Amino acid sequence: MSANKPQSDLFESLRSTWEGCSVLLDINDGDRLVFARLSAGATLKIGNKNCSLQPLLGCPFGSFFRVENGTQGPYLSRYTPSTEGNNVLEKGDGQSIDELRDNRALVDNNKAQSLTGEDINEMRRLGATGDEIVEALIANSATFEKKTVFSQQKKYAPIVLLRRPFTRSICEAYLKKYPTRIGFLRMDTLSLLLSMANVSANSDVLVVDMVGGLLTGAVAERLGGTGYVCNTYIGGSPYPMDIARIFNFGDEICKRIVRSPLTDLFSVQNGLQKPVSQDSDSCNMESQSNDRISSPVSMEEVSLASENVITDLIPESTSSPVIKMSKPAKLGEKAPQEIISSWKEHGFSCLIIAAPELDTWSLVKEIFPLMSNSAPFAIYHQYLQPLATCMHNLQLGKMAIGMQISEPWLREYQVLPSRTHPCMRMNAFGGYILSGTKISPN
Amino acid sequence: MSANKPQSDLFESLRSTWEGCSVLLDINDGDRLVFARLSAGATLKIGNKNCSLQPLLGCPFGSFFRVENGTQGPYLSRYTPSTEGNNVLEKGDGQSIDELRDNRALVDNNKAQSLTGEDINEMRRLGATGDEIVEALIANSATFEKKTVFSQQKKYAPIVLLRRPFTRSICEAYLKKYPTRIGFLRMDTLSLLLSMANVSANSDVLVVDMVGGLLTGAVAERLGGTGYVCNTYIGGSPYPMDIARIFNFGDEICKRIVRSPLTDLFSVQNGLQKPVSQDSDSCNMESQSNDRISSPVSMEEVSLASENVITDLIPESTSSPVIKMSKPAKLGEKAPQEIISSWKEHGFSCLIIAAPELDTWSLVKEIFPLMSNSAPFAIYHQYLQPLATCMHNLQLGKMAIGMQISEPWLREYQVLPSRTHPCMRMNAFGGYILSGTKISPN
Amino acid sequence: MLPIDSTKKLSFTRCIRDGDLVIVYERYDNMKAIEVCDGSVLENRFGVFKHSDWVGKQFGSKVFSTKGGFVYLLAPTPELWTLVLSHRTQILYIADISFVIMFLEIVPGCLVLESGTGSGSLTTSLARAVAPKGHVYTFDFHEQRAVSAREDFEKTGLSNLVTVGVRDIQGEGFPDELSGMADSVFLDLPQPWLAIPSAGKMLKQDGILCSFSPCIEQVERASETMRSSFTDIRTFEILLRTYEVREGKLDDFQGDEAASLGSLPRKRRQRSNEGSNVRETTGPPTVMARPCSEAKGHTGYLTFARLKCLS
Amino acid sequence: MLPIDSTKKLSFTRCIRDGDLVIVYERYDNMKAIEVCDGSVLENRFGVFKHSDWVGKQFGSKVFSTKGGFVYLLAPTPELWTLVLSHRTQILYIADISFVIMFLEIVPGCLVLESGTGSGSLTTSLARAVAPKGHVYTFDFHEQRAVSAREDFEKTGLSNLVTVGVRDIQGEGFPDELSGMADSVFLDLPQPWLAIPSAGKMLKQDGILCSFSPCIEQVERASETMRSSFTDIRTFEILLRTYEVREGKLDDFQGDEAASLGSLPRKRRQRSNEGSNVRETTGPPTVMARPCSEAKGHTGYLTFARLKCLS
Repeated sequence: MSANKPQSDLFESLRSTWEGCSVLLDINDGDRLVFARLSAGATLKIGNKNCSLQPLLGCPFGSFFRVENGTQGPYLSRYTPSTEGNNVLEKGDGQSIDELRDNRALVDNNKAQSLTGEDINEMRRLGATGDEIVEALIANSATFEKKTVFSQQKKYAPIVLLRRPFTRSICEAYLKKYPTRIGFLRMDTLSLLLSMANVSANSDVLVVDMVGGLLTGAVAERLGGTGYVCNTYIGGSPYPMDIARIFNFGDEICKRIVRSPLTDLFSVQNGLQKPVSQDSDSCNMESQSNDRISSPVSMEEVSLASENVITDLIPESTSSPVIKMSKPAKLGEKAPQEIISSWKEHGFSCLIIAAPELDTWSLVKEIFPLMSNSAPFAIYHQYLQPLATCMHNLQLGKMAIGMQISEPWLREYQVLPSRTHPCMRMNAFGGYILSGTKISPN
Repeated sequence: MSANKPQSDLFESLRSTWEGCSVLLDINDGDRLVFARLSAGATLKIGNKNCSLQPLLGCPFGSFFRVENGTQGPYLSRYTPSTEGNNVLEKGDGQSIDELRDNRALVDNNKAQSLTGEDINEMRRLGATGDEIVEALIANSATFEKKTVFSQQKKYAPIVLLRRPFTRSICEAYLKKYPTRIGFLRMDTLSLLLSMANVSANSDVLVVDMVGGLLTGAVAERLGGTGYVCNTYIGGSPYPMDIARIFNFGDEICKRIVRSPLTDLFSVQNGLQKPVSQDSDSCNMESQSNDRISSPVSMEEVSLASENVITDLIPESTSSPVIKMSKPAKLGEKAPQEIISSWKEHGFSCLIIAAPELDTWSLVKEIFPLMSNSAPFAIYHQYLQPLATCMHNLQLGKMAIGMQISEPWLREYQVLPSRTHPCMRMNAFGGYILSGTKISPN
Repeated sequence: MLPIDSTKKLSFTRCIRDGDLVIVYERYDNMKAIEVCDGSVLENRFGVFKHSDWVGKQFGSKVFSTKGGFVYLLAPTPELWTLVLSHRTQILYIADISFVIMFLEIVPGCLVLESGTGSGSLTTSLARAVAPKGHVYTFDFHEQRAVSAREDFEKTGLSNLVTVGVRDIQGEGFPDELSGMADSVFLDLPQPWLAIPSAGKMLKQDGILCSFSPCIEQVERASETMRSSFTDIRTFEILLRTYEVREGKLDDFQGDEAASLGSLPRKRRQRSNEGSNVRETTGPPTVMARPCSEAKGHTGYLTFARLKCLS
Repeated sequence: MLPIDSTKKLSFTRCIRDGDLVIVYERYDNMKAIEVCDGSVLENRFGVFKHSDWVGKQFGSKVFSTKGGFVYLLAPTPELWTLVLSHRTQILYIADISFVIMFLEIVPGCLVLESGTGSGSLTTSLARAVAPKGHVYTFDFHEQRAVSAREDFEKTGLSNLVTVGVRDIQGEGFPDELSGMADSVFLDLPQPWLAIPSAGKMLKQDGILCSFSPCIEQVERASETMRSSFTDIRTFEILLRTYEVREGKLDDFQGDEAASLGSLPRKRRQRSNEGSNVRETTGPPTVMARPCSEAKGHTGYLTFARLKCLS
């Protein structure tokens, strides 16, 4: 059912925007990130003014725009930045060292370094979100990298960079702004899940995606309109997959994203000894959940800067009415019966689970028979113990081999002449992954 | 009982060796580490010959010796090395880069990089010790740092560097050679335990040391002959504290190291509602364990190099008979009753637990009342869960505040011109620490 | 290796056939890639395995030797291939590979350039990411290494997705005919700064470059070179820490009923649950995990940059 | 702060007295050092606390405000001091401090040099390590900072162990009168290489030097300078990762008796154990810990070196 027939490859050579395409707007070098869907009538609120996004249509991804004032009010105008974007303070002789530590030059000032590592720990204990901490950092540190004269100026002349949303940028933006919506899934961890499960063209990928659709979208991006990603769920309501709509998926890819309750993936005739769904009102629930799923999330704002840096940029999170006309292709339809039958016959090519609220083993022992033999799997969790228990039980049951629990550790660096060091702020936890390969039960 | 009376400070200005002092012999730049106690009759086997350690007596720590051949056979002769010890291949223009990655220069050779990160993982799964892995690395990697022409030459002219053993070097040597004897306690973790528990002069420190005496020795080093370190134990047999004998402790320090069964630290009259020891045969057991404890461990070899690098250096792990004459001061005597009474009255100043085989909470709930109020504590464990449970229970019982579970992460770097990077091999796990402060129960 | 042809896809009904590439799994630390050939045998410490016994079995099956030993036969994947391939050079492993592919935004249909090919570990994953219709052009300085790599891609069925060229990219740059064609470029070279201008020429507008280097000085110089025509220059390092899982529980010295506090000599409890008489405890769970202490401490720095859009 | 005088040692019988320095603990994130002064009060969001109520209480006691709020009174330690001290500069924290003291092999009786003093965070721990008879000579370029540091050491009772000097160590080096006296030297300077030759002069034979720098270029240059008269040059970085502990358990969706597989809409279970009807499960334990995601990503590199023994 997922044969290698010709597809319209949306990813091929579409380097410029088009009507209805999803874009990532990076405002002021990462201070604010907005996901938007372009149309002639779409607008973006910058400061207290709405700017039409129309000038962005047809422009290549990577273009810069800035707000200029015309007779009709402010508008976005494309321009070519000079090299100031990299903002390097060059000093050639290696003598000029990070001002941060030059005690001889530093005036006594309790406020200069008022937010410390311990403070951050303490904020965390108080339940502060990562974002609040970032904002506090910016607000408190005289040396925070972004807080340069240049950034101060930007708030009077906002610069908009047009980006194409990919898994990486979507994941990075959500992790910064709404980490709980994606279960704190870091981009490197997500990339490992895709590798470890061998997601490749023509695969039929079973996912349990309780991370808002990020996983589903990431898999669909890799499938590129081939194979299927089946987003399965326990109970009557599908898990939200709004984030998958932020990807720039065309029809070919969207129709390869389907959902199915776990019960429907089993049936009496497939010999897997599973009860049929006892869900008598499933039709009713379907229509409800369908409604919920198809509500368009056409503009999603991820603002990364502290209030005081971009006070004139008031978040715009409601979509303009016109955008509904360029609604994205439908995705996440219920899997058709013939596809389900094919999965029953062949088994899924691989399995990825990102369900931070579920006990792993309870889920895995149910779902495992749906995978083809020799199929690889990758399971993400925020806690180690559920994965350890699951691994142990899979070992005892001789259900899988080559198992490993791993934890990625990612570090970003500031690389500047005479001022190279790891970034002072880091995301210290990317979660755990249990990976392995299913083996034939006998 | 631990008043601030004058002490003979062994650590003061003793920069040269003396009869009976404990030394660390670093042979061939870390290839082999031997802890020895110096005496006129002590010998060290280098190659298949015994060299007298007599020439080391009275020499300053930091001296170098090499084996020379005299009419009476080989002997250790002091010499001043040139600067070859740092072994830097300098190239000034930044163009010459790690040969490791220069594919243009590398001849195809399956053996050149035959041991990989995955191989190491696999060795680990097979139960290889860290040491075996190190040896395999040296044997397999053409680029392993130690394997230079210089190191090859050293086996024909061994160089002995005279070092004074401190907590740091003892811990580092044991971690490399016998990690299980010290419960995988890493030097940075140990340093954190000492800080977090506020070990300071005149403190009465209660330790549960199931790491061979390393913790006890480290605490005694910090006390410098003041206060007491009480090594307590569950059951009839004290835990071994052989490693504490490797430290260069004089009488003043040794007598501040005492042991006591946990039951003896409680009694009916102290109001702490603890049963007296029911150990009717405790005297008998004491004498047994006393014997075990006082067996001299006067020379302990920690060889760090692979067999093929130092084949002519056959490990010498038995002590020469003469060494018994310069037996170290006795340490770890049973705590006298009057000291125990004083602890009962005042409480211990702090608590450190390194008992990787015990369930933390079971131990802590017994031992906690022995600490004075406001006393800090630090507990090391290899597993997270026992500490999490303990912290949770201490919180529920309102027994402690300021609690934190932390995990140190230590990284060593190779710093060389144009070839600076983190070391390719790392100890990725230093264990977990639960720290906090005891509060008054009411 | 890849299900480009859907008849090769994993399935309950897809059986091992003569000519298939299988990964013979002995243990985690011992795997081998073998092409099934009807008359052949595999001989290892577990005995002699006849290939003909394997035909008709599903991937993922346990197969037995003449003397009763067993191995598992797995379908090859780029991850398994990385564990069994012949090391002609230092190779990239899964953490770096996964991160590179995601950060380079490589998706089906992309055209990707790589230098050097090395042992082809990254190349295999690049091919999977661009399949079914994209392409990877990979270059190595060594003729011999390129030949071996081509043989490998033939064996793994990736030859339609990968073209291996022999070329000194540091000295000559990428071939002119690929100018402006590449979605992404990956460099693993000792002096990446020499190849960066050419990489810039190859990239489509907004395309991404990655340079992998073990030393920080290489990163500094490469970053410096990138600044003139690239933006969003970011450097990362990624490591994986693995965990050991064991069954057992810690000594709860109070478990001994009515025993006075620790009056009995300590004995290590049995670490197994097999006894019929296992008590409930409030202690830690019987399955415990902790990080492995030995790990790769460094592989290299990954520096990414996006070509500035100046048109 | 230190029990140099044994009457100040923690004890069940040692009570808070007028003039004592106490750490007032509100929460983990909110502590304050206060000198107990009979007529004074502490006013915070929890109410008004009379110091006179504190006198006679043990350290570690909970004390109440006039309106019933409470705080804890803790005995000061260098670790608590690091959390409450006035930040005149970027300070060192417990992981770096602990490692420095162990690696420098500082034990009671040592003579240690430090530059710069900064906020005195490391100095306090150095003083504890050399007590009761060693000494710390610490230098800062700023007169004002030195004055504040002296006041702090007076307040924490460390003045007998610490001497604060005003001096540009990079420009002038350490004072000649300390030549050959130091067991260890610690440098936290922007251009440590300028001070390294002087540090070498100050050290006893076989003494150890540590230089703390945030940037790798500083480390490279410092290491280069050290090579002429130091040996065992090693560079480290140390970070601490903390863990969050929560009570609760994960959804075991099969727990609902006789329910068919997931046919009921999901509801998050209550995360508390307080109910009378808690069932045994085979799932994860009720207390769970995971790493906190936000952490300090870098403080600085610690480079250690031992003076060559040439005599």
